[in-house]
Amino acid sequence: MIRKIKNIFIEGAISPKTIAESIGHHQHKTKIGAHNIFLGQVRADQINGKTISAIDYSAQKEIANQLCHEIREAAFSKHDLSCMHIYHSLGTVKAGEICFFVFVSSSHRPPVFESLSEIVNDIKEKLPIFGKELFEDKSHQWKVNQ
Amino acid sequence: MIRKIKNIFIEGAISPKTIAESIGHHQHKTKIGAHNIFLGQVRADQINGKTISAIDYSAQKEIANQLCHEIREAAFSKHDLSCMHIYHSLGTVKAGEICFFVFVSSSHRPPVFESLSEIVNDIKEKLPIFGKELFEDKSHQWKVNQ
Amino acid sequence: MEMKLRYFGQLQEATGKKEEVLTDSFESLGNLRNFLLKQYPKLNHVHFKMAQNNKIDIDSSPLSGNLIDLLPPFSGG
Amino acid sequence: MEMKLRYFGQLQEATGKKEEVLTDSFESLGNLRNFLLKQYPKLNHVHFKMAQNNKIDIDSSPLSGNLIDLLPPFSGG
Repeated sequence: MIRKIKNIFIEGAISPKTIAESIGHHQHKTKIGAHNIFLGQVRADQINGKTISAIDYSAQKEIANQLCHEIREAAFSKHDLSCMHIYHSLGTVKAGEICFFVFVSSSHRPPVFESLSEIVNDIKEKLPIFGKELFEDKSHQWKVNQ
Repeated sequence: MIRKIKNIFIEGAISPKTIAESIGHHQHKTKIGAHNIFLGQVRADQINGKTISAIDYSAQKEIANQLCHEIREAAFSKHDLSCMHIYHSLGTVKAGEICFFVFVSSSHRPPVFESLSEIVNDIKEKLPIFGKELFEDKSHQWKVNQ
Repeated sequence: MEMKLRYFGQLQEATGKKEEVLTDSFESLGNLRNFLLKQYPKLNHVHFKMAQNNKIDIDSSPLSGNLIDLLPPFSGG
Repeated sequence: MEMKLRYFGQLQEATGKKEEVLTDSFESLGNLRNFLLKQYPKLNHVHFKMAQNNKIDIDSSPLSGNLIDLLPPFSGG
């Protein structure tokens, strides 16, 4: 099966409503028995007495979508997955809001548990996405992934 | 910290709206950076030409809630988790609907990935919950976990 | 001593009962199990655990509870 | 040959530019990197990858693209 390259980017935060709709769309897929969802949420970290109020995300979208496509295809080859949905925010996402959503489904548990952390870690490591951490006093620093 | 024994049981299916509300309640917990959610969905398995249309769940609730409490406390001791929410359906859940919801959150990724599958597997193995698989022709069989 | 027995899941079909009250006394949970297996031969076809007073317990334990639950294989999730 | 350079994330601050068009020619991506490090000394403080024509590429590759992206450390998620 050849799958199209999808656009993973959503402007602004990913709302709980969007996530609920995505879950609801699987009700007619009655071969699915297990879903596993990862959500990244913006933390209000304190750094030298200043608090992060939001992250402003940008990306090289063409490359990010292409690499995400490759990560997706590799996961489908390796694991017995029914479907996979990946979204990442662009622009401003406030502390407490969700910026990253990875959703895998399968008939049974093992494939969703085995695949999800791999996919999440690969995306964070390989996709050219850049987070600018905004402090409450309007200063900023550039996010560093550990 | 001594936590109260919670009631994990919900009558009927767990709706995407309930899941969205649960996610939304974490927006003010701005030390959280990572959520991981497992959802169990009822499959319309075909057995000898008959299709499962629903599962009717029952449980020894006192024991199940007590054992779930122990699983929860063990996970909090072992992993650096901010919060944990566990729900399981009782009564009839139709194929395609969600019957099991486990939600863990932490500042960072590793604790949520490490803990979620353990918690899910423990619950399925240890809690006295019983699934009666209902076929479309009104006959039934008793669910067996693998 | 009176004790209430509750049958869960498929054990309700094997016994034809949801619950019953027994007045016999048994030394251990295992003795009660053997009594029930004779009473309800269909129970021989299903593995089941026993609990007393809301705690799953082993067959060698003295029977001291007045609430006994028979629990067939677990299949939550 | 004309090529468009785009600067992402903190590299926009290091160069003071979002993008620019160069007409110089360079044999390899590495040669272009060295040119830019001299042009914008602040780039020395940030590790960055380069991409040509929407593919991340290594410094030893011949420079053949007309769209060059400079990508600072990734921090998605």
